[in-house]
Amino acid sequence: MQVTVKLFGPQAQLAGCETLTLTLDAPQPTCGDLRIALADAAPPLAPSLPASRFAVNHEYVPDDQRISTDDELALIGMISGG
Amino acid sequence: MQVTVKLFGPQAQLAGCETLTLTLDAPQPTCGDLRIALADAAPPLAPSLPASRFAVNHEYVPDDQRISTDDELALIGMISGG
Amino acid sequence: MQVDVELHPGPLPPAPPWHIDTAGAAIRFEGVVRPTEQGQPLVALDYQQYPPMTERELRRLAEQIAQQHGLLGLRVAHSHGRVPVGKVSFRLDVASKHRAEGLAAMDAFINRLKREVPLWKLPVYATASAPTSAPTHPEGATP
Amino acid sequence: MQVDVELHPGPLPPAPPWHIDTAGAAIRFEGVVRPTEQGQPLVALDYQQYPPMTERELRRLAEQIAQQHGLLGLRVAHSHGRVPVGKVSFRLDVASKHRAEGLAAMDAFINRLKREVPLWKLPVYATASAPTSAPTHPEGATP
Repeated sequence: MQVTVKLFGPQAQLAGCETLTLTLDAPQPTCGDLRIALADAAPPLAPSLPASRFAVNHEYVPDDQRISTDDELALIGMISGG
Repeated sequence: MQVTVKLFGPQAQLAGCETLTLTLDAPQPTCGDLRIALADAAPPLAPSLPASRFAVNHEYVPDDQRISTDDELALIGMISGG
Repeated sequence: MQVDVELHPGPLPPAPPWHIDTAGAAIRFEGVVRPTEQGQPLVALDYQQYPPMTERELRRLAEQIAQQHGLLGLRVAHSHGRVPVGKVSFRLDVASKHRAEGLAAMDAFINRLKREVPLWKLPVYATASAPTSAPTHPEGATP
Repeated sequence: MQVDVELHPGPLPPAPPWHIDTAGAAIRFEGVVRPTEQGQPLVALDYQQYPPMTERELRRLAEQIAQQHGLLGLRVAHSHGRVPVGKVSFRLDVASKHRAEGLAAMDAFINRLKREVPLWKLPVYATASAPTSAPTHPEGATP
């Protein structure tokens, strides 16, 4: 399955782009699969991934959340409001 | 020795006056002597005296502070700023 | 380090924001006279000071807190005299590099204020039978 | 209980004091863009949001904190986009019956904001060689 993940702030800078498109091999991929694939696809993101969360359709989700092809996926990490 | 103590706020209300004049019998009286004499002279003050402090000439002093006849004495208790 | 202390007659007027160069955090606390005291409706609080000790102790506290918490600035104003319900009687401005020391300083300042600074308040109740009452108009003078 | 949330483009304009009837304490925190970031001179911060998730999470947090701490009101505003050094990018107003819960709420809010609300900042350095730089004028256009 091909998915596109939005990136923001320092993570977009590290990856050099605001979206990353990846292919997930698992038949019913989860956000955990996405986390692993992201580290491979964009090694500069790897150090910040363990402390990052995923949002699916604008809601935080756990790593066992299944991904559908029409989900909006976002990596939420290195945040620093206030 | 005759001394006059200024009272403020709720303690002045409890005592019904803004100054109290007392006679201290000790030859070299201290603020500790004054504390005891105050409880006798104005019983409504007694409950608030243990948590009160004395100021001599506008500085907080410990109970072993000697009192001179020309000192300005103030009872500082039941304070509630802020 | 900038420290400013004021005792002000009556309610504190509104004050513009207080920012200090290089400070990342500006925290303001305002104490407002609440409409009841121990369940009884209130019209005002009368604050009493003991000059000049009150201002001196307030300044001593301000300087100690500013130094202990490494603040960039601390400004405090407190009313004396009568402050009606809903009006500001106390304002503390703290400027700090970061937020943590500013919030800690604010908490410490107010705790010590209530124990160390000679300031008293007396409630002014709406009813004449209450323990303290406002100076009233001559009987029958008004509506 | 009054809760108000705003995401504002650019620096936050000055706001009048925010008092709520029956509140005894009004506490305001303002975050100001500091002139250096990790020792390097800064001209601004660029704040990025992820609409509408950012505002939604900010509101969720505001409502939770207001409820948990029994506040009378909580009002928060955060900038998005560019905020120059010395300008306010974040303002939190907390109104509470007494001081203690207001200060605790403020601390909790800011801690959780920094972990839960999707907001990012990128430094805009004064020098062109720095990792991020402001959109510059065409070369040689200005002094």
